[in-house]
Amino acid sequence: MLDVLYFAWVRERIGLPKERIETSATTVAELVEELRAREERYEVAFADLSSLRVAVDQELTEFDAPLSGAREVAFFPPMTGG
Amino acid sequence: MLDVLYFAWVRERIGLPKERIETSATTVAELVEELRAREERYEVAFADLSSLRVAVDQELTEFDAPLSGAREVAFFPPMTGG
Amino acid sequence: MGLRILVQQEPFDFGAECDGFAAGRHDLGAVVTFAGTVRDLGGDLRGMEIEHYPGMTEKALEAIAREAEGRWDLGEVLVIHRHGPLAPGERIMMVATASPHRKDAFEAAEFLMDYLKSRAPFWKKETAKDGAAWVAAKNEDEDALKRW
Amino acid sequence: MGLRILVQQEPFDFGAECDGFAAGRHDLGAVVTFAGTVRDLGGDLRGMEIEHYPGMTEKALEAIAREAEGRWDLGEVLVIHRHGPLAPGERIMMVATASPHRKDAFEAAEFLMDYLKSRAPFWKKETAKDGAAWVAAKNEDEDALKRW
Repeated sequence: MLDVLYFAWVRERIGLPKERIETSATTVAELVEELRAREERYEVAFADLSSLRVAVDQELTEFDAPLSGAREVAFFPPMTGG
Repeated sequence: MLDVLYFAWVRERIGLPKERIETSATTVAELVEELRAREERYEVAFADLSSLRVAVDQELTEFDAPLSGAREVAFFPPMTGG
Repeated sequence: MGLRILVQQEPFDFGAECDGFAAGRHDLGAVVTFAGTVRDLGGDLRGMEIEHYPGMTEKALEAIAREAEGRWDLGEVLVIHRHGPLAPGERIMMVATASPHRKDAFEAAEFLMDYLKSRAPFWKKETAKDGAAWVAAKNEDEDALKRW
Repeated sequence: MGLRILVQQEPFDFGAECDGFAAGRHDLGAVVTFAGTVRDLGGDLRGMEIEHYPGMTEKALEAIAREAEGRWDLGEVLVIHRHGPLAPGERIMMVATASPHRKDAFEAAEFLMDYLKSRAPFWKKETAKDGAAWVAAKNEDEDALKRW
């Protein structure tokens, strides 16, 4: 089981901040493919990966990162703090 | 008549902060030569011009600057504010 | 190095933080602070909402501060960043650095800001007269990281 | 550009100055401040005396600030510099810059400090246990000007 979190407009497009997912994906990219295949709102949210960032277990990483042992994956747009 | 001002260790070596001088010097360098010829304390203060700075009428300048029309010349070490 | 990181919804007192920062540290001659406020250029901004990623935010800020500590001679570092709703002109965040050397204090503060902008999980949404929109990241903010 | 320059013997309230600086200017999102304090590395400093050149000091500081105004997008600039006797840990001076852009605020503040160090007529004399001595200018301070 994996906690998947969404922030900012990714959260708004998907319509929820967090969900628990049963997955056999071994990389972030595989997880994204699974989510996109689910429903149109995921398809819309993940349409352009270059406009998204991903963190695995609260560390920024790349879409080809492995998911082995991961407990939490978060998707969000580029940060705009400061 | 020219007001000549001294600051920091230049002031201490010469022993006064300010004096009025009657001079026919046409450049700062000529004024320095006149002062050095006066007394040993001036000779000591002006021994190494590379360790001194000069301002004419409250603007930093060089030792070859002209004195025509100047009312105030100041000699001091490199600044150390901040 | 003394490190204090605050991620909070409440306002903070910029003046009091500046005043108290590195107080009593007579070995640190240089203090640099940066404060960011909710900017309203056109005069039609109603407010801003800042979302963040609780848990990751503090870790990311600490990692950025530790990186700065490794690069510059720093005695104290402070980072405060708010989330939630903010009004135009309100202070969003601040960083402060204290060092024996002014160059270190300046560079570390600018480094902290550049990394915080693009690597700490905060997102701004502005509400104006004609609706709300997420602030887009700027290419220049990503480019700013290349300097370091 | 709003410009405020104070050359004074009295202490100033760093926190209050930070707090009030560019207050109410909703167009300026970025504020950078620098404060310099009397540093006491070894613990045997008794105090410092700062001499300056009344008349020239204010002109030199204004010229430096006007130069910064021409180079960066600045909405407000503040420079405060004390003279006379100061104790270890006391604040000697501060600068503050406010801009719509953080890079402008940072660069202008660092520029002001670099020029103030070597071009504004202040001289520091330190008194320690074993006597008093004028602080020597550092080559690195003169070199810092080459960046601009």
